[in-house]
Amino acid sequence: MLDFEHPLDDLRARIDALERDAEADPNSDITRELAILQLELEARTADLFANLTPWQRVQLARHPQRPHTLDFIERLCSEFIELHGDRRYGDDPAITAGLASVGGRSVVVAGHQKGRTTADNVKRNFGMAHPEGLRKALRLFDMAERFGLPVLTFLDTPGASPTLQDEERGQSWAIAENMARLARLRTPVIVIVIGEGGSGGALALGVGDRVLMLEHAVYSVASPEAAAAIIWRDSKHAPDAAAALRLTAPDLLRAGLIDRVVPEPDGGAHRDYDTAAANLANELTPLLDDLCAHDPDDLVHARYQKFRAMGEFTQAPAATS
Amino acid sequence: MLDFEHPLDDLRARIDALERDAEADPNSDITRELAILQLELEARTADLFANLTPWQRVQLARHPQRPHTLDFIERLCSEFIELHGDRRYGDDPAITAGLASVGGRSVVVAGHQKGRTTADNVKRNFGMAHPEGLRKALRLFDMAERFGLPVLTFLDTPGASPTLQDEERGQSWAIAENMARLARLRTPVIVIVIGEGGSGGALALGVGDRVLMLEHAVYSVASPEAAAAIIWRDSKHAPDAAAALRLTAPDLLRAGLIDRVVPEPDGGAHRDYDTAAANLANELTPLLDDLCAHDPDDLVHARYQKFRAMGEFTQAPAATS
Amino acid sequence: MHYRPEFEASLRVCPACNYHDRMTAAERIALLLDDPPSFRELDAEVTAADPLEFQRPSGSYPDRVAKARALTTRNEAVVCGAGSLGGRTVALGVMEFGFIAGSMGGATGEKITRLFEYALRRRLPVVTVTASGGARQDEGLFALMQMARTTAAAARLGEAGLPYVCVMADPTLAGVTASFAAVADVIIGEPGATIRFAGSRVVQGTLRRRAPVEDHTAEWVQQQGMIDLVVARRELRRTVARVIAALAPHPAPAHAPSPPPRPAASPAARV
Amino acid sequence: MHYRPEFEASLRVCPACNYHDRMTAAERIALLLDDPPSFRELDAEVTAADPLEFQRPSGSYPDRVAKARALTTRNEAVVCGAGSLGGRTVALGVMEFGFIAGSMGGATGEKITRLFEYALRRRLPVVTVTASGGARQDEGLFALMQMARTTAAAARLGEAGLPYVCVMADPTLAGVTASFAAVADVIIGEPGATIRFAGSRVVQGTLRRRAPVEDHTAEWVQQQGMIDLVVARRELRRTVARVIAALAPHPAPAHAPSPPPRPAASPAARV
Ligand SMILES: [Zn+2]
Ligand SMILES: [Zn+2]
Repeated sequence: MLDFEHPLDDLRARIDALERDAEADPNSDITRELAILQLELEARTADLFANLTPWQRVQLARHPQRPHTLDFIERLCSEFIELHGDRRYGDDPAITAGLASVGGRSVVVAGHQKGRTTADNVKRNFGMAHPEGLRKALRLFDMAERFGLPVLTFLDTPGASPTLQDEERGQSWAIAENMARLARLRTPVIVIVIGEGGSGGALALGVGDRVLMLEHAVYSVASPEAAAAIIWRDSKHAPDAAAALRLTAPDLLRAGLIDRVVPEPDGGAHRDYDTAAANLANELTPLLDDLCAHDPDDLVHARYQKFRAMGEFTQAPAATS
Repeated sequence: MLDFEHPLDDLRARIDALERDAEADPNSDITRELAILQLELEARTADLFANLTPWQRVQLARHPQRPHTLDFIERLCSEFIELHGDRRYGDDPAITAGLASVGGRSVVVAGHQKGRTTADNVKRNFGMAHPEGLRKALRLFDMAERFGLPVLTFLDTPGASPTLQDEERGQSWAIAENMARLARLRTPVIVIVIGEGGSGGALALGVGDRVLMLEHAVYSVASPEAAAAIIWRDSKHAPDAAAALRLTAPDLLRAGLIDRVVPEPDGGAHRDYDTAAANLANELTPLLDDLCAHDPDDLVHARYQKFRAMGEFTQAPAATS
Repeated sequence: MHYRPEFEASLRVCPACNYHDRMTAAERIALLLDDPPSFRELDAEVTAADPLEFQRPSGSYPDRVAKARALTTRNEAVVCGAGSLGGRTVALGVMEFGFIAGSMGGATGEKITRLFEYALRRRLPVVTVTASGGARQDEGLFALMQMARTTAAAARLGEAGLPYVCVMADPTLAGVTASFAAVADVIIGEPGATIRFAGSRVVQGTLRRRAPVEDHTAEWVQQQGMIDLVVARRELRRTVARVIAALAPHPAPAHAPSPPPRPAASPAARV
Repeated sequence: MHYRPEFEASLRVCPACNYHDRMTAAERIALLLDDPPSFRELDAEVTAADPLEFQRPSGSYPDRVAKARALTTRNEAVVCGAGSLGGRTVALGVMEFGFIAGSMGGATGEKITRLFEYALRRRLPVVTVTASGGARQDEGLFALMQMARTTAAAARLGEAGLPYVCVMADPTLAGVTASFAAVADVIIGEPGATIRFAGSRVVQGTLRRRAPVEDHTAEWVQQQGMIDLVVARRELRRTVARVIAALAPHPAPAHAPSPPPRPAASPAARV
């Protein structure tokens, strides 16, 4: 339970108690009381979520119960065969990748994979990919192109793993090579930011024909904590940094950096995985149909132009130069 | 000095002594005696080298003073820029690779690199490539294709490095990927076996449009020692294995597995690097001119057919199957 | 095919410890292909020549081949053909370990190369099952070159957008691991199978970084990032079928290509 | 250019210990291009917008940009143009570390992207010199996207068979290392330059396997297999020229394309 959700706790507790009472005494009539409480919960939830601060969204995006890549794959795909390894160095559990079927269509999927338990998170390095994880995804991107399969990527990472060992195996090179490959891939690529889109580690899976973003996901050049440490010299200013960075889905849609905000169920995706996945499927299916109808040359050209346009600039007075 | 070269030792010593005497006493006339001795040395060298056993050729191919890849590059190329690293894991000194110019033509070169001193040999792992060395070569093969440069490879290795660490980084996968890439490379590839062509580690650089082989180089499915251990259960039978494996340049030319034998100077390449390199250059220059005039599609097709034809088989009586 | 009833029960897998015993090519084919058996063999008559006139102390190479033929009733260390897998026609090459340790010589390489070429012509997916000690010494450099030619043939399949799945069975070693096996799009290992590059050489390994499983087993090789999956025999057919369906969602109409006629004695035979 | 006499003597390299001090973009350009100076700058007027209306406690982003412009007499953290290198026209992009730590924002990315596109149109090789702290925080996700767009632009160059050489100077960090710098065909590091992905984060490294040189220096990064060469400043021009000559043996006729006219105010400018 996140701090800002506490105002709803009391209501939820009263509803639970009422339902327990009714179970104990089947003759009691709680229908009316329950309906009132539920209406109030809905209203207050809607109110709370309509006015989330950026920092609250960061917390939602990182919610320990938030659905992760595998949770979405499970619900979106009728078949999933996870494939392993980069054929060079290792297999990285921080990246999940494989072959799947979405609405009867074969696709390649790849995403950052966070754990839910501590042990699982240690194994998965909290979703922070090693170079070999990004290279596993790269291998599957190549496979997608070879067989003409569209690619779906799921972004959910605090960033790429930054240790000395990751530097030794060329973390920067892995990120750059993935971006270059995705930019030129001759098959449709759809990017979905499902939780935390953190920095270059996210962007290594983030170059696509369309970028969708879940309503409460965030996507940022740096974590609010890191930005606060740089800008305010104090990571306690993370909430300020979160606001300043404009990292929420609605902000990024306005900025033209993403294409679509996918609505989450009331109270956030972590309260209802199935609805979260169904909302995503609603967007995904027509998008796949549309993109798969395009010529590869056109796709690659349009993808280049799409990212080509990202970046504001202006003209200095000629005297300065 | 190899064992079988000893019969020439005495003659060489007498020539040296005569020359020293003449230096000490400028008035002495040794012209005639020297001429006789030198003629005899030439005759006996020619005789010895005309009747080398396969095992003697193995020893020559492994001669510590034999010219290695860098010795040939130095003499064949007017420019050489060594490039480093596979951009994934490391830089392997057992493989030398880079950009060079041969007869005014830009080429990509890659070869196994043995050392001459013990320290150098340890650093270069006796020319036994690690996976990252083969992947450095692979990166340069890709570069050659991108820029339409022909590739020259130099084979001189006992085999690929076989340790547990090499297995961990996918030695088999590195060899196979290199062969696959060379087989389909859309630019000319010329392979030169300069010393020891040992097993899969050699073949990882060995798939080309033409395969040249120095006169006393050897090329084999396994080292004679390893084959003897398997076949005779005793590596002392290496000379027998060397004969049975048909690993000499003339044998392989007859078998159709190589295209050309490049003559070595009298007494072997280790006695005269410059002549060895000049003989190779004589073959190489017209070959490069020829291959560079071909269409990439035709090159790839002909290369496929060339290796496609390597392998004898017969038809069993239908009853057996 | 006649083995079917007995391995149907056990699949040669120990119910107690999951040990996967080696299988013959015939058992493999029955394991992988749909019921009823649909296998049509190709190039069954191709067998080894003796390009080096190779003699071991124990006898000539042709003697070894003759013994292997008698032992296995096969003419070579690989059995190739076409059949239905998951309702779709595939080209299938299965190595016969009983035939000179599944070693790869010129005839073996010829059959594997022809299989890839056959698949290319008919636009079929390819499945191989490897079980091999590596290159066949008795054919010298001819044997080594089989690595190049089978790998080159496999590479053309990928360029044509046709899927290739390799199942690495016990043991997959040296010249087979390092050639057409390693370049498959998807690689599946059998539980416990030894998969490695170096054959019998002594390997001085001290560093054990990430390995809670035994070195050089399929499980270990998967941890090293080299194979995609380790799949129990009971699940193998289903998994291979799913992979092929995922990679080639729009196949040439299933069942349509009738089982290929055995080709006439190949004019490519050189001996 | 006006620095030329003094660095000609020292190149900002300590004769005692070979320490390579940082250089301005102008010094770099003079170091790399042939004599006489042939540099024609492109897009000099492109400068940062303020898409996030970003405020630091120390002031607004436009204030920072204004200070940087005053300090460097440049409008952005990269100087782009064309000139003669080894007798051949190249497109050259040199980062100006003095401009907000060489950080990459939308205008920086725009200039770098235009440079690659310019080279593509005229079929010129590209040389970049990087010196950067990474993405410019003040532009939020706009800054991150510069990694994607500059990398995509570089990738098109390779497809067209045009060579791209990157010189990584001190420091090359984070969002620049991990984008257009890393995808160069040939990468040259300057002696002692810090080259790394992780910026100021605390990194707990214990394993020191192969490193007789200090972590994250160009020499160390070369040992890890990530860059091709470490080249002293005195040799830099010659080495870059040799690499380009080797990769593009048959250039568009040298000297032929006259120095490009500065383009009119770009219609692509969005602010
Ligand atoms: Zn058991
Ligand atoms: Zn000093």
